[in-house]
Amino acid sequence: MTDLVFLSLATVTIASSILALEARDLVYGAAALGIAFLGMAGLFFYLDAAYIGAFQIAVYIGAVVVLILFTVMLVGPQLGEPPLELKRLSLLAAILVSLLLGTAGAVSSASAFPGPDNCGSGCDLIGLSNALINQYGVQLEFLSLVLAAAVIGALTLAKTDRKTE
Amino acid sequence: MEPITSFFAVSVILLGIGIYGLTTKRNAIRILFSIELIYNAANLNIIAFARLSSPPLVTGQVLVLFTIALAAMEAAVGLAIVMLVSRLNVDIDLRKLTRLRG
Amino acid sequence: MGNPIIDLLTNTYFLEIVVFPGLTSIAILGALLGWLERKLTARVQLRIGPQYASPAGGILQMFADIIKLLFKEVTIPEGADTFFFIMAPVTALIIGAALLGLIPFAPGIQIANIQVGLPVFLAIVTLSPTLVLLAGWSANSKFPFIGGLRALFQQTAYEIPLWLSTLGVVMVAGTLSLTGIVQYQQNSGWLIVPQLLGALLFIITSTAEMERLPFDLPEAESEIMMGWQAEYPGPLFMLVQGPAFVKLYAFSALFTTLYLGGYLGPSPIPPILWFFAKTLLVIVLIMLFRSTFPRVRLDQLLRQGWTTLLTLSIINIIIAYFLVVGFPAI
Amino acid sequence: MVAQGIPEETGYILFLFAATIALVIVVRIVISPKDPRPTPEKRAPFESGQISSGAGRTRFIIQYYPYILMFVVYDVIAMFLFAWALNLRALGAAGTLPILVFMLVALPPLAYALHLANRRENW
Repeated sequence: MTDLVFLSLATVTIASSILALEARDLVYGAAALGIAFLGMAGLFFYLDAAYIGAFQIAVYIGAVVVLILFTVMLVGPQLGEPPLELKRLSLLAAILVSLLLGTAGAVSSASAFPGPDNCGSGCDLIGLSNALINQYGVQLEFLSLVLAAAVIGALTLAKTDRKTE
Repeated sequence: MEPITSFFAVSVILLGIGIYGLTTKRNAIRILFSIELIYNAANLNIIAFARLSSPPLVTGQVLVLFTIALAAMEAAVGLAIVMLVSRLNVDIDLRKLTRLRG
Repeated sequence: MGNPIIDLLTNTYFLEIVVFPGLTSIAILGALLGWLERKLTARVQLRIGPQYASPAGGILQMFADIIKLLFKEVTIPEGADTFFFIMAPVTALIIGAALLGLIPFAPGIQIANIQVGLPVFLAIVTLSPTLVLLAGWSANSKFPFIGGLRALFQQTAYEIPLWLSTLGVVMVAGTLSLTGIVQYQQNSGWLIVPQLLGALLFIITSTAEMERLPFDLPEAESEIMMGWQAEYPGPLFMLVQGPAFVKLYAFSALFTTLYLGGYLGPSPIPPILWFFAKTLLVIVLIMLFRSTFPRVRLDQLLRQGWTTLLTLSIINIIIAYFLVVGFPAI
Repeated sequence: MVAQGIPEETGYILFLFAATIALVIVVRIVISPKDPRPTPEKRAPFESGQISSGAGRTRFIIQYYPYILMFVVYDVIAMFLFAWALNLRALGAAGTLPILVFMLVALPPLAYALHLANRRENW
């Protein structure tokens, strides 16, 4: 029925994403976020999307988490987290609602969505490559424009001004 | 193999955690965490749906590639803004941050 | 079925993970590589090197060192973050072992034969700067923190040239699977011939990834006192040093797989010996860098990574492109 | 051995993970001497023999921060190139056009970044 590998991956992902938001120290939060991303990459491997899993590890953990850690360590002492009155209540509400939604969806539609069958040629990387280049070439160009804009924007924002320091 | 609904359950729970973070946190970096979690929930959902059809669709994987790329961009620009704000201001509490108002 | 313990001990997966490419061989290889490095460096510098720990040129020196380090006292610095301080080296060792699991040592001897072996290898490599940064941050001391930051900058500057240098191999071989790349070379000859520039770039950038001289800025002894490893006490220092040798071995094995034909070789000698011979050759080459080149400066290193190496790796991609599209017979 | 997805031996890998950590902890408890009373001098951070002063996490190399920002973006680009490279033979010259434009658009920001780096000595 429920696979042990899936269960452990899901548990790790959910637990560490809660920890990422709730850990008092932001460095712990960033590390927990990294573990959540790793668990998500494991789920992608489980779903036969191995290339996406590698992409997820390289981009999210290799780059984004490192950047977050660096920024947290840089601005670290100035971080405040004042308590919010409705915090506990909304935590409970959000988790309960999502759990209810998830289980209700799982129960009601278990017959509508059967488990996937073995993937034959559909999981081939050649198909992914063909689709990316031939069908989505135009979208790729737009993505590269966004990437270029992001580099220029981030560099301009992070440019140190000698006069203010 | 796991029934595909289990992946939807994980995805929904992650979405709930992300929305919880967005609504209750005041720290800019934590809000960025929440946004990344919501992106991840969406990615898992897309991959699971793409895997569901037989033969599996590659379109879902291509879409997730684009999503991850955009999320990484968003994190880079967002953290550059956090750096800038922490240099201008003492605090990165978003509710006290009024210096960027035009 | 019989005895479950005997079943477990003769299971192929158990043997692969615990005995051969796995745990035991990693520990022994780490120690032997440490000895080789000390002996080789000493010979280049006209010294003798370790000689007392056994009749055969002090080959047991590192085992003696390991026992010595295990008996030392564990002191954790004031104000250190104990969790990350201990978990970072342990996780780094596991990551090194995971890298070895992807390498095809011989036909059939490979823990994880996956279709995307090369990107997964490169993705796992990107995890290590995070751990080094956390290890340096956790010690609450100045030298480790500077070392951790240096490791972060250095690895971010060298990762992209590393990936682009392997991209040439992927273009020519047309697969991302490491086994597939070796099988391609069976028909076409070693890929170091059409991809000489890529191989050179791979050696340079992987030396920087491994934080070895001339790119050992994160642990420069003469500048920042072993950098991020400065505060580690005896047993933990051993754990910190281990992943360095495992990574050296894994990167040399990857170089052998990508460019030197992996386990391929004339038949009387078994494939696994061919693999070890080629890997040892690469390891010796990288170790000779250590006693040959002076250390570079951080800003020079970052500038070179983002300009020269990036340009060269793009030129390498163009070469590979014309090899594939211009002359499809090759 | 499966060609794709999670290998069957994941259980063994998890076992290896747990066993390594357990081994480290056991060896540390059994072999290393007990620290009866760590003196403050023993636990002081290392500072080349000087008495350490100030907070430990202060010295920060900030001037290379833009390199990390650039890494986040070019990381993504390099990963996209792998999806193109493995199928180059089938895609041929016609299929290369989108990726060529992709790379050409991505390169000018790099030139801008290096221009910034050149204009001041250390960013």
